[in-house]
Amino acid sequence: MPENKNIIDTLPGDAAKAMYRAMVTIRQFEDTVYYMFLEGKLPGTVHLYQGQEAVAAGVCANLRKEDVIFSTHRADGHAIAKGVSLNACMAELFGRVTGCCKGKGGAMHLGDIDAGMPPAVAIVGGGLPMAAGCGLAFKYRKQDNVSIAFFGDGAANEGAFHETLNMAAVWKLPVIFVCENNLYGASTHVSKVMKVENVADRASAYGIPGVTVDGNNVFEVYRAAGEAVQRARMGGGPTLLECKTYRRGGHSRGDSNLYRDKKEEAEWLAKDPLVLVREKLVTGGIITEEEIKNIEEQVKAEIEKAVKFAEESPFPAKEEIFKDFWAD
Amino acid sequence: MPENKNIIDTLPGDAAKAMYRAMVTIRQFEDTVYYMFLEGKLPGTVHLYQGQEAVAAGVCANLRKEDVIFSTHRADGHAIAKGVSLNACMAELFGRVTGCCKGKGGAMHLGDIDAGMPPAVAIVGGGLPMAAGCGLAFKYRKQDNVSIAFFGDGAANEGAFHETLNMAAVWKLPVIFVCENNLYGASTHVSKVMKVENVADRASAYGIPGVTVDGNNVFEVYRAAGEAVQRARMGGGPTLLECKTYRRGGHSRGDSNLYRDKKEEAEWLAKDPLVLVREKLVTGGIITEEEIKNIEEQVKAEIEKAVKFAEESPFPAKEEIFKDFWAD
Amino acid sequence: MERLTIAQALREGIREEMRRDERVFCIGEDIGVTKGFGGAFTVTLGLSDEFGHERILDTPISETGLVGAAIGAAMMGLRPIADVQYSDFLFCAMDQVINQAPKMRYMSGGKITVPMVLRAPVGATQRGAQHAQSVESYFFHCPGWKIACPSNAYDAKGLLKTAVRDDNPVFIFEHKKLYGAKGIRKVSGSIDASSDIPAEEYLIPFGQAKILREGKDVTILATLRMVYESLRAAEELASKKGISAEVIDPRTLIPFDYDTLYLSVKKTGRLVIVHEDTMTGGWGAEIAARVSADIFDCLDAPVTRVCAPDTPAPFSTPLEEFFVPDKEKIKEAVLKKA
Amino acid sequence: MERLTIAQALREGIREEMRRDERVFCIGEDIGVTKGFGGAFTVTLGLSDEFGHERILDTPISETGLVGAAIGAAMMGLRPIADVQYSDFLFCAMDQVINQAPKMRYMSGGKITVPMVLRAPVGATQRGAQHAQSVESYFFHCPGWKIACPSNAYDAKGLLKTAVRDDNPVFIFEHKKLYGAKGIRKVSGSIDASSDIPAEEYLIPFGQAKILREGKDVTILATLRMVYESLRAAEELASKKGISAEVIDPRTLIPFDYDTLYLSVKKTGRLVIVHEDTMTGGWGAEIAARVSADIFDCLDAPVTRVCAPDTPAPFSTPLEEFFVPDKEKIKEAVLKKA
Ligand SMILES: Cc1ncc(C[n+]2csc(CCOP(=O)(O)OP(=O)(O)O)c2C)c(N)n1
Ligand SMILES: Cc1ncc(C[n+]2csc(CCOP(=O)(O)OP(=O)(O)O)c2C)c(N)n1
Ligand SMILES: [Mg+2]
Ligand SMILES: [Mg+2]
Repeated sequence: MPENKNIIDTLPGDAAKAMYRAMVTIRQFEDTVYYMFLEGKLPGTVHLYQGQEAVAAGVCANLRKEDVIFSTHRADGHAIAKGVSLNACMAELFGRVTGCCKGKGGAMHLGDIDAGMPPAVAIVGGGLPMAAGCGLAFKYRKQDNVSIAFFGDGAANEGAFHETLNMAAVWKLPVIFVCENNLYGASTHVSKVMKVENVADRASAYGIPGVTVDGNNVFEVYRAAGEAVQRARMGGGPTLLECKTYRRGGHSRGDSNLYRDKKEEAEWLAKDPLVLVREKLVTGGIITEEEIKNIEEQVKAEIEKAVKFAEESPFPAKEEIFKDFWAD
Repeated sequence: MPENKNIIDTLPGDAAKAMYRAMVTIRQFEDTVYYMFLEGKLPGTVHLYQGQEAVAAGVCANLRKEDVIFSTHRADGHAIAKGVSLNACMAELFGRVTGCCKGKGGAMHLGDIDAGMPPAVAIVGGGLPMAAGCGLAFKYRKQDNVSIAFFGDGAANEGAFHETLNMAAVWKLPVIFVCENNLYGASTHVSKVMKVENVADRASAYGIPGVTVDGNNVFEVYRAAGEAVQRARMGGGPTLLECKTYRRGGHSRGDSNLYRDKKEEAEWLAKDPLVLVREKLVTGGIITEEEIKNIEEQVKAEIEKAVKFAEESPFPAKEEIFKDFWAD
Repeated sequence: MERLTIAQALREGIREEMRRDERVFCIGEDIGVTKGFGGAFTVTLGLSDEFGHERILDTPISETGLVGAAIGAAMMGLRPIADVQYSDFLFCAMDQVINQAPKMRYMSGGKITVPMVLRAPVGATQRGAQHAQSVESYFFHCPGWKIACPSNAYDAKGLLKTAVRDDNPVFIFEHKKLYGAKGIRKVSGSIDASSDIPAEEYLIPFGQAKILREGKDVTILATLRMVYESLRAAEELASKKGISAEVIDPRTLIPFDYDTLYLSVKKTGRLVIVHEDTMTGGWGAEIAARVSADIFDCLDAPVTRVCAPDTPAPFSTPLEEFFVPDKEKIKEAVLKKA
Repeated sequence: MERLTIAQALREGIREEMRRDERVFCIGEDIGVTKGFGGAFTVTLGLSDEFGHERILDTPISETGLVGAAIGAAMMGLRPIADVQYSDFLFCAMDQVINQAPKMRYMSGGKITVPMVLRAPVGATQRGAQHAQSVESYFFHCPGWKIACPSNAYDAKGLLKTAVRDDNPVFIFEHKKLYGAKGIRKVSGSIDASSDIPAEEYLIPFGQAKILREGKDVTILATLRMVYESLRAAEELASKKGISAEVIDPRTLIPFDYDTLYLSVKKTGRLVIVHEDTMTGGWGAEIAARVSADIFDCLDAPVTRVCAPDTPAPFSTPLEEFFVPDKEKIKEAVLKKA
């Protein structure tokens, strides 16, 4: 994974700052969600995104509003990066009627099609075929939009992965398959369930480009995703883009990662994508310490607002259970 | 696909003759079945194996009775090569109670576990996971047997293919995945549904050996399968073995292959595996013209006997419908 | 007016909808191959000549992939007509069919629609247990799918066109022995289900049962091929036993026209439900349970069901014939309770 | 005698069977990872320490693969206990579950057996539509599976051990809110379903319902979590309304103990069926249909069902609480017909 030294220089400062801000927002959002969850304010479970922020931010910085992303059980980062409202996300986690799915979807189904994100799919691998269908629709209508399928290393062993990549390849669909390889599917290390080193090595089975990048480096992700998006928009078909990254927290809820190798953990936790990006932006003179502080404070305020919004929002009324079901 | 000039020499003459005999049996069996089908004597449909005889014969010549094969809708050749009784096969096609599945399985589910072949699986790709499970059982019990999964090019696009090859690879199961690439899945040419040239190219996605051979050359199949079987028996794990071949007849029933390119068809039909093997055996001095004639006549008699057996066998009684269902 | 088989009528229905609406397209295995079969039962035969291969889209043998692609395309505003060659293969796509398509709108809080049609042939045709199932009941149980099951060409076309225009996912279960496919794709034991198809366009609303034969002594509710067995049974009951049976084809299972059924049962006091699917947990159980609960007092006898026995489908001809309900078994059921 | 939760009782049952019979092994995702969870609900926690990773086999996230592997291994004489983390994921393995496992013996003419156990957690736990389904009815409809659904630790252990020794494929549906998992795997809203487990070995035969509470005015049939709601409803009906309700837990759905149920309904004249699954086409419909047909004359009132509404499971807590049947709805159903 050679680092492109120039990416920050060639990147418009605004874009870099926007990515940074997205990452900060995700981090703070997730920290807050975890706190809320421990406080017993959130129902069900959470699958948090701390540590993987560079992937969502780097990929989505290449997207237009009309491009569409498909997400997973670990949806918060994708939703935020794609521009789903923080208020609506937070309210959904709280199960309120003001949530992006009116409280009917929940933590594993965040999404807002108006922001280019249908409800996240909590069946591992289950979102991929639909992402291809979305790409098919773009191609059918001759739109130069792209469809993004986010998924994990674990999902790469599902049959749906295989069928979808093959279909997308054969039909040259404008789909980017973004594998967030955080080395674990729940508690299972990737090396126990896959003999190849990289998920991207599987691209060759479908005759499409496969790229592996440092998923903790937002600029690398941004560039690689940009190339893939560009190719897809031009009719060049799909790409399998693997971003190597790491969860800072547990798989879900109170998981404390006991099954993780401590050396591996220490190494990866040292590579915090937020620290990395901040360093590079400051060193590169793109951003000042003061701007950083400002962004952090603005984001903090936004998230506090979102929590307030969620907490003050009503739960759906019981009759709501029968609504939004049949279309007519 | 370089041909190993020595294979015939190193092969015991008996083994070569046995393979030849198996191929002749399959060809005559299938020709007869087709005739019976056109005569209206067989219910349902048929998926015939003419043209692919070298695959079943070449693979199964490496197997012991206790090794197990999993087959598909196109099952006759596999059943015969594995040693399921001709009488029982034919009777099954006729739906008689003397059939290898007592008339309950049928043409797409031929098999006899006593000969190392469970009922063929008519769901494309559906047999692969069970073949892995069989390999798992061998490994679990530390037996040096192998499990063979026969399947088509079309099946290589099913999710079950992907999940199974990955599992078998990770667990180093003694399974040989034998893809009979006859260039078509029903009416669909492989090039329309797969961007890679060879199905075996997909082996790299699982970190296992992938081999492509001329599936119309029984000696090549025999050798490649032998290597894979040997590796599997020794604990070396699975192999994806692709045999390039061609159906001489239609996909099923009255299909007349109108969708096939005539040049492609002519080229492949010229490479009749039976003609090829006969030539080589005669040239190599393994077999005489007379022996060939003898074999053909013996086989003819056997198949006539099988037809007679089937036709004279009774249909199952109606009460049979409730039997052989629950085990107790 | 033209006499068409179900396969032809479906083809004309698809053609009309594809001409009318550019968003409509077909996706499936072997459906548009040049000089191919036009799908397993000729329904899409020739359509790629008119619409091209982008709108009659052949897929790899990847049921999860193709059904999921249809769902995704539908979510983005296209109106796919997907098909699997035999309904048994739906189980290969079941996550998409159960967990995704029928839940996506609800999970989105009503923001998304999934206007897709999924066609699937059912019924036993001497091909053994994996090509014989009548699978309607599995989907009948899953909230979110509408389900049509036409028994004749007229209904097939009208229901298909309605399905294509519906904003919900709709299943169309078609019976292999009713297609009327000719030539090499003909299925033995086929029944003539052709109809006179009007030249003018027509649609058939969902949830409207059809009374195929009026009667006063017993109501027989049946779908697909069982409609024909029921009609034959009714004729023989009338001519030989003086029993007047009313035969009702619900045409759609979801929504289900309880009104028409209840009116009939209130008149006859008796109900026999017939489906080719196995009995336990089949859709007939739901109808029987509802009738028994909702119009309990109008029943002169318990509701009876005539269904396949609870086993896999056997291959052998006499066994399969015994497996599939027929007019004799229907007559028996009527006579037993009469 | 030891007080165990369902998760613990299942673990002990598995441990005993694995000690007894070398052919028994477990296969699933995250079931044996060192320092891991012991499966999604701790059932296999610690077992790999005793039996090693070959017998507590962790798999890739490949439901078709792992269920198919279990089937293949079972066909070859092993006795796998497979699990999927949530029953919703069964749909990813559905071809193997519907087309293969329950048909293989029949298709072989009785030569093959498929002695496998498939464990699957059901029930809504505030995780949205794809982690909430009670899927028993899909498999209830498929001939070839036996189905157990234990509501307490005693039954869980006894039924599991019977399942392992059965030569047919057996489903065990376990309710997430009944496991009694502690610590980080605890599910909120859990109910205490623990039991005193005898030190001696015991098995519970399939097809034997348990009368949990005797009564004479109405019979309530319920499984899994609904057993507890029914018992509470029965208590309140007794104390507040003077209605004496008999509560029956069938413990297995296939085979189903019609004898015990019919005896009860003959006594009470009334039946309320409760399941957490959605109503239409649920297993309750079959029971209602049979009761209504078989003991038609013994019913003083139509059979009533209390089930989830026919929608996907909503996420929001008050909606989910409304979605899942509870004692209030059961009481209402009893009172309505009383
Ligand atoms: C089909 C299916 N199987 C299993 C699960 C349970 N499950 C939820 S997340 C998860 C791990 C997923 O791993 P990966 O794809 O790497 O994503 P990550 O959680 O690491 O982001 C599992 C097994 C599921 N939701 N769906
Ligand atoms: C899951 C599934 N999808 C579709 C079919 C219908 N079908 C039967 S054979 C066949 C073609 C299979 O092609 P291939 O795997 O190449 O095997 P071949 O027929 O060439 O031997 C198809 C599509 C099926 N039986 N199962
Ligand atoms: Mg992961
Ligand atoms: Mg083929």
